[in-house]
Amino acid sequence: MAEESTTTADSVATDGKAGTPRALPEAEVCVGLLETMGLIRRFEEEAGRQYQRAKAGGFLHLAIGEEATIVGTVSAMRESDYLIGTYRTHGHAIARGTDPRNVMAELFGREDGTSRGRGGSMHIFDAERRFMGGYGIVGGNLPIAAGLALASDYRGNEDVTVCMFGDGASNTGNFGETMNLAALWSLPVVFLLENNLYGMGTAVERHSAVTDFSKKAEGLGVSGVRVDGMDVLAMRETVAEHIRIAREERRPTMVEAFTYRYRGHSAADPEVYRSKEEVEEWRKKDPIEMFAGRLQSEGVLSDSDREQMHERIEKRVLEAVEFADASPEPPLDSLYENLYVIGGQVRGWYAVDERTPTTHPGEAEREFGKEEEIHRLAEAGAAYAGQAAPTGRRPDRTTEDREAAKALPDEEEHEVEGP
Amino acid sequence: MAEESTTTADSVATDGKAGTPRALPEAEVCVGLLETMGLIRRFEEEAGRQYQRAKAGGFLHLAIGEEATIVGTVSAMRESDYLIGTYRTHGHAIARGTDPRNVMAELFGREDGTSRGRGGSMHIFDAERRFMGGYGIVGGNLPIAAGLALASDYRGNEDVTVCMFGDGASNTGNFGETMNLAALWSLPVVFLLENNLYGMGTAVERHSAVTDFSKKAEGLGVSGVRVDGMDVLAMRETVAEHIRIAREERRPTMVEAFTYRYRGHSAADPEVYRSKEEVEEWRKKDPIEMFAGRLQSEGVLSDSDREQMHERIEKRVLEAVEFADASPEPPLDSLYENLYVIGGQVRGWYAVDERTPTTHPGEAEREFGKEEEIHRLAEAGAAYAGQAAPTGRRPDRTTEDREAAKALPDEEEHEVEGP
Amino acid sequence: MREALRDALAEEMRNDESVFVMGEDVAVFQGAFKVTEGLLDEFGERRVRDTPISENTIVGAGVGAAMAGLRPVVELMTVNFSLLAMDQIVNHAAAIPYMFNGQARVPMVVRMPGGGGHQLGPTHSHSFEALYQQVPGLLVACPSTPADAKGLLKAAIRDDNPVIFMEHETLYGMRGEVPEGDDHVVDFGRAAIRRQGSDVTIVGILRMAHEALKAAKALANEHSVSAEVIDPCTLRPLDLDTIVESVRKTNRCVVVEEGWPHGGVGANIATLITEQAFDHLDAPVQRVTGADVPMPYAKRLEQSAIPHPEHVVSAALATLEGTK
Amino acid sequence: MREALRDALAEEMRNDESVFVMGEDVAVFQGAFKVTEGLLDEFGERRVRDTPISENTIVGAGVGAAMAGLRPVVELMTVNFSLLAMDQIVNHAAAIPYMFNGQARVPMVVRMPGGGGHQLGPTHSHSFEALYQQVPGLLVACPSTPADAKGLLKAAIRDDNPVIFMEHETLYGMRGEVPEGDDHVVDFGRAAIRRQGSDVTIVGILRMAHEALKAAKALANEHSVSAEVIDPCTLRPLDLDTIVESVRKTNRCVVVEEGWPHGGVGANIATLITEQAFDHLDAPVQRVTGADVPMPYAKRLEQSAIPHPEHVVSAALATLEGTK
Ligand SMILES: Cc1ncc(C[n+]2csc(CCOP(=O)(O)OP(=O)(O)O)c2C)c(N)n1
Ligand SMILES: Cc1ncc(C[n+]2csc(CCOP(=O)(O)OP(=O)(O)O)c2C)c(N)n1
Ligand SMILES: [Mg+2]
Ligand SMILES: [Mg+2]
Repeated sequence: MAEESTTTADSVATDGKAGTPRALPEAEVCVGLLETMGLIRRFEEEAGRQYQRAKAGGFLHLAIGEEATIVGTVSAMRESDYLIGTYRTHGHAIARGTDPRNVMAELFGREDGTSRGRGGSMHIFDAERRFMGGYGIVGGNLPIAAGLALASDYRGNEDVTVCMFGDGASNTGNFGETMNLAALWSLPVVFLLENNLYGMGTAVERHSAVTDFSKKAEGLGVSGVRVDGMDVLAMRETVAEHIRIAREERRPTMVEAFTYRYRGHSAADPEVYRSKEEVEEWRKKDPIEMFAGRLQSEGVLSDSDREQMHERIEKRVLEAVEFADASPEPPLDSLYENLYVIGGQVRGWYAVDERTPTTHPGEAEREFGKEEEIHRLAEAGAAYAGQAAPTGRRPDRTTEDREAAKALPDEEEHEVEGP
Repeated sequence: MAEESTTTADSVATDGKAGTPRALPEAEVCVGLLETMGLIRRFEEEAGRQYQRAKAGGFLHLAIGEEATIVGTVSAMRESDYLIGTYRTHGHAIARGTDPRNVMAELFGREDGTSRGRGGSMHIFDAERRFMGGYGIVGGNLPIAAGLALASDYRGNEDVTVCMFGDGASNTGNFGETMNLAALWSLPVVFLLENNLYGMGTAVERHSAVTDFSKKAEGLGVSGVRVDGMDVLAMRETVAEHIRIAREERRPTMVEAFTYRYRGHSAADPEVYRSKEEVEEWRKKDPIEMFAGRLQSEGVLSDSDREQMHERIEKRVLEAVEFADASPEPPLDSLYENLYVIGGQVRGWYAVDERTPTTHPGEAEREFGKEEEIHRLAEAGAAYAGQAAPTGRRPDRTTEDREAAKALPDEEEHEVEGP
Repeated sequence: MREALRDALAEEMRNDESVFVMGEDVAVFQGAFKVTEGLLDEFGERRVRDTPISENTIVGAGVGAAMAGLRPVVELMTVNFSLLAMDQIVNHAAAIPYMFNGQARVPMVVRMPGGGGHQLGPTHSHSFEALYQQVPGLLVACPSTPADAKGLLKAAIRDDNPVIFMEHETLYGMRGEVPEGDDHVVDFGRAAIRRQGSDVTIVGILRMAHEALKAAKALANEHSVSAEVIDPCTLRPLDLDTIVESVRKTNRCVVVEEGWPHGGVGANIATLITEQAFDHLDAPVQRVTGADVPMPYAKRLEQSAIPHPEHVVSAALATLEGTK
Repeated sequence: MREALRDALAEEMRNDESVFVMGEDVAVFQGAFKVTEGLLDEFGERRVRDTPISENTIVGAGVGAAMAGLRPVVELMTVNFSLLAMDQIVNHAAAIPYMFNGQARVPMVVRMPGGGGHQLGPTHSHSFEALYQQVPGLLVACPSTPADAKGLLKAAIRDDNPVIFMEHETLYGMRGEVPEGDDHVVDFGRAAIRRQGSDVTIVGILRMAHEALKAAKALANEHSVSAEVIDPCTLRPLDLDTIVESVRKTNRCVVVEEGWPHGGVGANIATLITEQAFDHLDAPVQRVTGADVPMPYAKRLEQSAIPHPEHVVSAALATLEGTK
């Protein structure tokens, strides 16, 4: 069923306006778009660096190369609209206006992080800016997006939900279920498929029988278009139109952004599934360079303007790192905070393991459950976070490995006794 | 997104051959098709009657009205092909050649039932005839069908899998996932969608944004056609062609059979969601009457032939009831049989509740775990099956209610003591 | 009990415009078990919504709507199908308030009819209280009387946490006193002592709360054993205090559940009791559970796989061995 | 351990043409955790299959292929995503052999890497042994050493029952002796005594088996307490005999698991022990479990939510209180 190979930069289909370059919006809009893309790019490069320094842990999924898709989309949204994404959403939050300092602090797992260190890179959230999260489960955000849109529909207000997800997510059960529900109920949502040609290490032709994703959505009742995700103006214009359809015509649509990630799927992906040449080819149509070039050639942006922009960006990103570094780690006794809304129903944690700050009343009688002991043990556990450099580290391996290595007890302790 | 209303008998789209009546196959094939449809019809009418007599329990989903879809499809299959269906598959098993006596015995929950009384009406199975089951979870059989087809593909043999499911199942996550996988891997499977216009009490337009189901599958990579499911020859011919495609061209396809169930979703569905007129209209194109009429008008079947056929069918169905009635109930100590394949890995049940025939060795020391006690308790429990007629029965309610009522303790015992 | 649940839904929908109901066949069909009967007529299609057969997405849509401030009451036709929604329930509904540090709340209720006794066979007879009791972030209710069903459902709808609301299919037809009106709200985390006793404590949930009571009567009449019967009403939070207090008095306990034995509700409560009141126990806490098999269809087999008063009596006597 | 698992897969694939591997990124990408590295090269696309992100359908396709006589080894990238496949695992794989009275078998293995310690946060750090231990019809393996991992995986692939095969992500890099060759098959249902002791029995699974050993050493060195350490190796079947026998000797027990406390592996084993050896227990069986929260991301918070030797020592001493 797969159509023509879609893994080359020039084979990109568009929304029809290819070639004919769009007229530029007002200067400061253009500059704003460029600066936001640049900020996200630089932020993520730095995040990668900090990750290598083990300042950030877990997985790190960078969207470097996809900035036009992110910024073009978000620039077409109102503040009151909802945005929801995946585990690759540092840029999405920043584009929505979240302070890079708080995003970096989340990567560092600190008090001032967007989720106070609970969520990490995969689970960024900013209620104030209606960035409804970062989700680690592929496809998990689709039904939630339908629910957000349902709320707007239920209240009869103008808020539109934009749901961003990947090509690989189109194979999850949630995709079919959610497209059908959104179409059946005419929900005001725009499904923005970030087609970066791979689901982890699997190329679109190898994971989806139909690789023209707007066709895939159409069969389920949601019409769509494909647009050049490397062209920030094309993204902005196309998404604006589809948001209008959601807001005014009250029906869901899909926009397939044809884009590319330069980096590996996560921080230490050896990238055996694609060639250096392919990556190079895509870098030639870099969304930031291309747009900056045009702004400069059309006189919207002078060399010194760009210079200053670089400096502003550099400053903000370095400030973000400093800020994150200075932010305290979450206190251990905050472990159970926000697990439940405490009230008439839930008057305590009712947890029974001995690390519970507020143990079940009944526990009181257990010598063992005494407060000091609880805190001593919490500290003892947390101390393992300070472990020395991992043994058996394999730089050519995936993140998972490196983390695994870190978490390993040392050699000797591994000689398991027994029969 | 929904196309023209599809809930009227005459609005049925077809595979294009509408009007032009197909040439009849050889006489005994025709007679065979008619007799099998008649047998299934009569069998299910009787099953309904036995259910009202509480000879059969649980839910009872009858396919009366859908016989042409079932028989036409199965008649196009080889013995070595796999068939898999839903919880509405008495007819599917019978069409595959399963003895109606064993199907009836399963409904009665007896030793001679197709699943020895373990599965019941929703879980008929016949390994010998490659009827791979009866599944109670809507959409649950779709991935399994892909797996059966994968096995044929893996072995490189000619076996084709035919997977039958409903219009409502097309909204499950499994539908999208399975269509994509089957298309991606070019699996030899025919997806046979039994579109009877309702998922339980919800009309297709109210549950599926796209009601032309072959379009729905096409977007996922599986091409399909719609065919008149009330026309046994159209079904037979169309399915034969699609099985050929699977067998020879090695790719999956979908056939949407446009059909109708005369009875409620399950035994006691009040059918508030559709009109008597609608049902009547569909009965006019009854698959059995229409086909019988044609066979008689074309001289393939004489009145006396049909008379004899009726008698043969009547005899087999009544024999089935007698047989089921005479079949013993499964012994209580067979409770754990076939839960596991016992061997080097599993040497016992390792169950810990006191009704376990082979309790864990450690249990031996528990006075409480003694064999006699176990059997006494098993008998005590089973005795509740003999309860008198239910109180608070509501004939206008659903099966679930009636069963609920049966299982209810009597009035007085419901005065719950306490604050 | 059916009517009590329906009244709870109707009352809360009248009180609060943000409360709505969605699920498979809850509207036009009036609900597979008729719990939502009449709601469509009173509240219309906007607030009583039939959904496609898409369990994970129905629950997920509930999560999203709840995050946006609505109060969805999702009906999964039976608990068996909730396995298709486990990802949205566990990885999303339960985790979201915590992983986003309270920036989002999920005031959603997911109703799940379940249990055996109808000869529905291996795919339609599960009891999954034990699965959901494990999950931090969820509240879990398992009412056994019409009054509790109404009061707990109203509390669940008003609560800001995601709630798994278990209903036993064989109790829908049950009759019983139900306090009228709005203020009948039953708090979570408070067990009900159904019967006072001094020799042994019997803890039972859902349908098993009734079997426990019958057993208590039999114990009194036939064995002159005085059993105290406790219905936890909710498993998360669990009112362990009331249970432990009772056991400290009776020194013996039996926990009855319909679900599977390994890692079940009984195992959890037995362990908690033993941890908290070890020195007060004269015998190990006994469990009476469903048989360790998928529920068979045949009527006698099915009944033999479900706990009945005889089993509870037998277990209670086991805790008293030697003493009487 | 990674290599041990890979060898088990490769050996069984060489032995038996009907064994094949499928899962997300198991082929070209060589596996998210590199367990399947090199298999594509040796066995080709037919037997090492990359799948779309469709957990329920991947497992369901495994069920179907197994029913048709193949021996699929399905990899779910992590246990967290197995919630999306719960329906095929519980309502289908586990139920089919029983509900069709043995006419169909499901000789399938589903591998699931899991556990915390990598700062993967609330959606990627679960331990779900406790969910699967509940389900009749399944076998559940949870190896803690490379040797057991290889032997149990080979046994799982050869077994005719559906097997849930748990792997702990932090143990993949672990080194250890692994017997060569085909006949190294480790039977299910046989616990391993990792260390002999007389004062207290410590039961631990997966990574916690190692924490238990460290605790035993600390108990010996710092508290002169002699702890016996047992690794059940499989939870279904569970070798309760070996555990109970040990407790009858030591009269005290601690169960360590990484999962959530309510209804967990610890609750189950503690209850079974208490039922079987109540009169031998000098103290309630203590449990050490993961904290009752979705796993937080921040490193110190995460580590404080995971059991460590100190917790086990503390729990072991609690069982000895008064006696020493
Ligand atoms: C349900 C689920 N299955 C598998 C994974 C592991 N995983 C994380 S990202 C990913 C690939 C997703 O690809 P795509 O949807 O194209 O998004 P992209 O990473 O390319 O932005 C996979 C398989 C997951 N997180 N969730
Ligand atoms: C996953 C799941 N959800 C809900 C149900 C309850 N249920 C049983 S049949 C049915 C309707 C199915 O409709 P359709 O697929 O059209 O098949 P039909 O009954 O019309 O043959 C529903 C909702 C179920 N068995 N499984
Ligand atoms: Mg992608
Ligand atoms: Mg239907």
